[in-house]
Amino acid sequence: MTTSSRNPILITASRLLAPFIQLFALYVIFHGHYGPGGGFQGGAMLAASVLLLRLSVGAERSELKFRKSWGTPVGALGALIFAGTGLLTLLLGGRFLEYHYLPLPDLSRAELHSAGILLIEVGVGLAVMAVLVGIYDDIMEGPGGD
Amino acid sequence: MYFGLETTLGLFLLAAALIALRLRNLLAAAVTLSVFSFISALIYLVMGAVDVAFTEAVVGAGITGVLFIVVLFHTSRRSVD
Amino acid sequence: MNDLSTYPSAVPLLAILVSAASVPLIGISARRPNLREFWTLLAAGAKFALVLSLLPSALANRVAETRLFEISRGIDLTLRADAFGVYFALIASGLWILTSIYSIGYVRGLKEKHQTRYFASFALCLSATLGVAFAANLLTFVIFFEVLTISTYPLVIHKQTPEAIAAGRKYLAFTLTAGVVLVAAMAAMAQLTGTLEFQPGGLRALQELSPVEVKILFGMFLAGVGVKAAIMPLHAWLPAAMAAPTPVSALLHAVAVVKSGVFGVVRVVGFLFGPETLSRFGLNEVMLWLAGSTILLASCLAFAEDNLKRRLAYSTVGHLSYVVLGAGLLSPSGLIGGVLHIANHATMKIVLFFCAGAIYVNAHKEKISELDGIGRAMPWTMGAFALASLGLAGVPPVNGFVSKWYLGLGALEGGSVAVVAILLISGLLNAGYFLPIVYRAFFKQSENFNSIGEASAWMVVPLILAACFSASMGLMPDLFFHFFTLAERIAAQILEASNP
Amino acid sequence: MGIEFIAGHNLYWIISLLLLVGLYGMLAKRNLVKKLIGMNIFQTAIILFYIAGASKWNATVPVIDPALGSVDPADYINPLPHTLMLTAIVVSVATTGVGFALLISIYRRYRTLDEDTLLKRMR
Amino acid sequence: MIEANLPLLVPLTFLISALVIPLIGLRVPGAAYPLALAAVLATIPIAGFGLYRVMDGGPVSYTLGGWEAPIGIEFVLDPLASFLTLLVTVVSCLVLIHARHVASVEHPDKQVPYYSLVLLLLAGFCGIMATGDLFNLYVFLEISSLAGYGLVAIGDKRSPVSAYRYLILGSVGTGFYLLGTGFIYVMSGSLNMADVARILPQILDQPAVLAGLILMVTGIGLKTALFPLHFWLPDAYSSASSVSSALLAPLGTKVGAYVLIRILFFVFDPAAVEQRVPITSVIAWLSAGGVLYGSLMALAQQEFKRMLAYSSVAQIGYIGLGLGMANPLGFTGAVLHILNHALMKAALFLVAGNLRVQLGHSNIAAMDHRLSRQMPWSMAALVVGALSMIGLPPTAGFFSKWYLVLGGIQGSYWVFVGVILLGGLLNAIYFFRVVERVYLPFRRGPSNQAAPNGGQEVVENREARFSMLAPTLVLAGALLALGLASSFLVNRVIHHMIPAGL
Amino acid sequence: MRKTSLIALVLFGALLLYASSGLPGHGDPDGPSHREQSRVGSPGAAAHYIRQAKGDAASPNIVTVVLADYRGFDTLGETIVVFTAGLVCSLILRRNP
Repeated sequence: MTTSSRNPILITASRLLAPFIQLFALYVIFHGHYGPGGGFQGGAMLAASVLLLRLSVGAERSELKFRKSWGTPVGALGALIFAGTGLLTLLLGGRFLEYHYLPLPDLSRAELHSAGILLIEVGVGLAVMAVLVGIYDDIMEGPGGD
Repeated sequence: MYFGLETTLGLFLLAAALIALRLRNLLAAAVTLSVFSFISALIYLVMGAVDVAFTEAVVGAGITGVLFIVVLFHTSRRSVD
Repeated sequence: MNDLSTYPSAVPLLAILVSAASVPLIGISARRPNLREFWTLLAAGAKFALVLSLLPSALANRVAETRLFEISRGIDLTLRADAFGVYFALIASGLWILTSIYSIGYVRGLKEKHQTRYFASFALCLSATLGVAFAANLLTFVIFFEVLTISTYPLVIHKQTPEAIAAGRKYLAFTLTAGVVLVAAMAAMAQLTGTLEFQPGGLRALQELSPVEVKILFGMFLAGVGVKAAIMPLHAWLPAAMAAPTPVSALLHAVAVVKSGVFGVVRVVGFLFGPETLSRFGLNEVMLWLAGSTILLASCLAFAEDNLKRRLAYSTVGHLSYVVLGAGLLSPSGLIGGVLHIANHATMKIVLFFCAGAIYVNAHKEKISELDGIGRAMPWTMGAFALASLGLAGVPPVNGFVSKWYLGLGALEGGSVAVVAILLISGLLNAGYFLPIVYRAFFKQSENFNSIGEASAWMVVPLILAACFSASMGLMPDLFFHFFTLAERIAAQILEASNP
Repeated sequence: MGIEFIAGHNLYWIISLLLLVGLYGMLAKRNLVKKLIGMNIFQTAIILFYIAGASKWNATVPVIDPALGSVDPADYINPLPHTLMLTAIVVSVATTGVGFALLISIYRRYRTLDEDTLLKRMR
Repeated sequence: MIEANLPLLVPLTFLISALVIPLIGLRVPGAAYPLALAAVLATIPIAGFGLYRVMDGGPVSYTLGGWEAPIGIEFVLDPLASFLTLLVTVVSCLVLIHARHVASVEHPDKQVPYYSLVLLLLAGFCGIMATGDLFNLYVFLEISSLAGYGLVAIGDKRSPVSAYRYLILGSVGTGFYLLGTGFIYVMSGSLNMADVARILPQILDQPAVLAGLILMVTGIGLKTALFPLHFWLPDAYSSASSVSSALLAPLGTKVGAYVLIRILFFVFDPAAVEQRVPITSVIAWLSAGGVLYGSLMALAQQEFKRMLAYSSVAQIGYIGLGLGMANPLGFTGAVLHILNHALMKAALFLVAGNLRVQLGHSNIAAMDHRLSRQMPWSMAALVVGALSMIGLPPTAGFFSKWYLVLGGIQGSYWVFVGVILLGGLLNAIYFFRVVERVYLPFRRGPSNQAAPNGGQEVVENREARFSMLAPTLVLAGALLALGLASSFLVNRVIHHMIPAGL
Repeated sequence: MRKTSLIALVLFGALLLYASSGLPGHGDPDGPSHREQSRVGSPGAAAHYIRQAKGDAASPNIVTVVLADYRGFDTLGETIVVFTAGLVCSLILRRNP
């Protein structure tokens, strides 16, 4: 069976809705500093928007937004941004994830930490989005026997 | 921190859990699980855990629910118990 | 006489390693039998020479010691060539030379398969036996004891017949269980006394334990080493293991396995528990009873066997218990007799097994009832057989007489007339089950063996050598290797240390 | 057992019941999807326990409110369990995802998700 | 640089290389294996250096993000952790060398995610070893568990079912652990192990604390497959692919045992706990049951890997016995047995892998004596592994049992001593069965028509290739060498691990 | 299986009931995990977070700061868990990953 319906209203609606969800998701990621939200929630919402497109438009056409084979590599990239931030501070003489060793000029210690948090939230968001979409794609691989 | 509210929601939660486990129609069970997640998110909210509530709402009611339904479409929808 | 001095020396270790080192060489030259047998003989010769070089210092009460490294808290892997160890090692390595030569004739005569495995296991087996001989503490002893168990297994199942495989299972079942009991006993010993070192005259710390503890401990030890020594309820593997090729039986019964067992019994009695502890708790009585009943029962069972090798096996069960008996007497002469009997029985029994093997190779007969008249076809072989039979029965010119004589003396010293009676009766029984074979061989007429002659020189020469050796040992017990002096030393070490 | 004790602990009892329900679902249900549902209930109950342990009377959400002036720990709910539970939720989603993948894989091979039928077909 | 971050480096190396593999694998799928092997090879010297440093200068602590211990997460490398980290890296290195050919035969087109998962599994293991924080341990536990489910799911036809059962029970286990941690946190207010260990003596009488301990031990017991909680193990290990089972069987349960040690002996004080809840005694008695049950079940198996899996249940029982005795000698025996069993099981599972690749099966009933000439070296390794499992000197297996027996006698646990020895004999029976079948011809049964060309059959050489044989033989050799070196290990290494409370 | 799981459930329930009697009341502000100092004088993490979070990372949302800074390594682990799950799914389900 295929979950993509070919209802034009649905397609249009989801196409219209998706950018807004994505915008909101980005807001959630970056707003994590001030209110509820953060990388994980934002990433999950981003994934939800992609899933919305996949569900309504069908995987073939919505692949333009996020390719099927990207799941794990982009997930790895997201996690690598996180781990790389830690590694950077480690290489610059600090402990792992000791953000005030980040090489950003003209920032106070607290601001450096804030920047570090932002950096890793982006990484988390990317990873979560990619992986959740990847899991969905894997499940949708179809019921062929093996 | 509302004592009565928490307990009431907790009882709802318990009921949702039992229903989700009892329903033979797995699709209905999956939807009930989403409801369960949503109620639990409400309880987190009542207890002041806004971040957790937000996450649970996005994940439990959103992603997990969608995945559950997709999986059920790919497999069988009925359960013997 | 009793003040032992130790000096560091690598010779005990080398003596063990030389045959282990020959294993890979034997394995490599699997396709070239002559080279392979050359390695075996070379290792055997080298081993014997090494052990022999330890003899003078052992006689001078100087003990060569190889202290390797710690293997458990406070316990080193230590090899110590004391008088008893050198004594046993001499027997083992000396007879290995004879067995090797004989084996070559035997396996080639029968065109056996898996000859490489056979010689390799043999070499490994001898390494383990020397390890048992030189072990300076219980843990080292147990390690080599278990290696011996495993390395003997391929020899027992060598023929790979269902019978041999069943025998192998039985062998492993008995010896592995015994090993487990021994390990438990050893662990208990370590916890209770804090040491596992062998000491002439036994460990003092044992005397402070409660009687129950000592008795249980001794029972476990006796069971642990008693399986290999084939003390009566634990002997069943030995006749079954007769499925092995004859040189293996010769090795098992005369040298390596069973002798390691009785060697272990004497070690435990003399160097772990000590005469004083044993007599205080009345444990030597138990040993006497067990040994005495084993001697009589085994002799009776030997009567009933028609298979030559199985009859020899039951005879072995009986004769091993002579050694146990000697150890249990706890008197100087008894100990000398028991210890001497290790060597004497080894030489005599190996002759008998060599004979049985020669008969099998040439005439393909295993049953005693089929041996009528074989003495004329194989006079040398059967002559040696007769000599060794007489020895085992305790007839004077052969060395069996000497050890029995001392055992009898020991029994009289201890005032136990029952033991003397047992010795006499068993001597008669021995004569009773061996001499009919000799009689059949020489005096009964049969047409069976007209076409065959003497076995190949590879087999006859070692056989005659061993027979001559045991005869000369009977005339002059101290002749070649000072066995008698060594036995005296051992008895003195054990007894004097406990009665200072 | 005073009323205060009941008031302070009734949520724990509900959580205990939820844990039991979840565990029952995981162990006793014969349908593999039901087991997964049970697992979700079980994990939610654990999360609920942590969150309940974090709560404080008369305290506000753990977002610093400048209007409150000084920062007194008594004014804010314990943030640590919340953080831990964010992680736990994510872990639970991940586990569920793996469970889904296995479900699909099992269904592809055996065409059933019922444990009894499955055991029969595996022979 | 390396020294300052020592506790973190091994898990971090695994993590980062696990993340890099899918990225590079997108372009060059063939790079997955070399990268994974390189990562494992790189960690061995680090882990070795870590052990050296810890032995030299005592435990090394590392604060992540520079936040001091109860505030932030702490990594602690103590003798036990560094020793087991080294063990994990060495064993996994050998298994990975072995895996090169095996994995390309058993799941050829899945190299990239497979090796990435292997590294994640190892990262989880090493993280568990190094962390000093109860919740962080849970996170690493989940990483290794999830990777473990994935690795088990790749195998024969029934592997997803075993993996699913493993997942459900594993989730129960980690859930219990998380709940127990919750109880401890609510009662003590801290998640740092050292901190909790300091607070606990004052609150040990609280029911919630004891319940937390019981929950944690039960949960970890499930992951460790401690006896009555073992039921997922035989299916999971026997249906997983050769590489997966060779990785999981020696290491997975050992890591569980490590966590048990960490919690029972380092966070809690066993003597104080024992006065309130007889938890160590219960573990010991259950383990004793596990030794007998596992051995008897192994006796009944017809499939080599399944037999090994049940034998694992029994061997974990030995470790549990040593821990349950709660005395230094028993503890020494348990730690030594963790080491020995990891090596023995790795060697035996590698042999099983060789059999699977070369013969296509590992069914005991279908083996015959030709195997000993077709695969002489593999079979020799099998014999050495079997001797060690039985516990015959001078192999390594003897010495761990020796210490266990000593511990049992020291504490007058006569039943346990009996069980340890009896277990050894049962081991002898079921391994001997295989060895006998492989080396000796059996004339009875339907397989009578062997030797078609008149008795002198031609045996072709089917020995595994060098990359598979070498690790197998190295492990077998290690079993012999470690037996002789065991005293060195006990005096120099394990002696320092014995917790102060014993 | 039925009987054993019933026994397991009963035992588990009894354990939870036993444990709940000793837990601090729900919402009790004096619970050990809320204190500024533990019984042995080590700093209480939660109180420290509430006091220091804003100053340490210029962010009012304490949970975010704890998540990404104080206990950032946990979050790395969490991301890895998610990544692992994705990897497992593609390993199991993808035909040619």
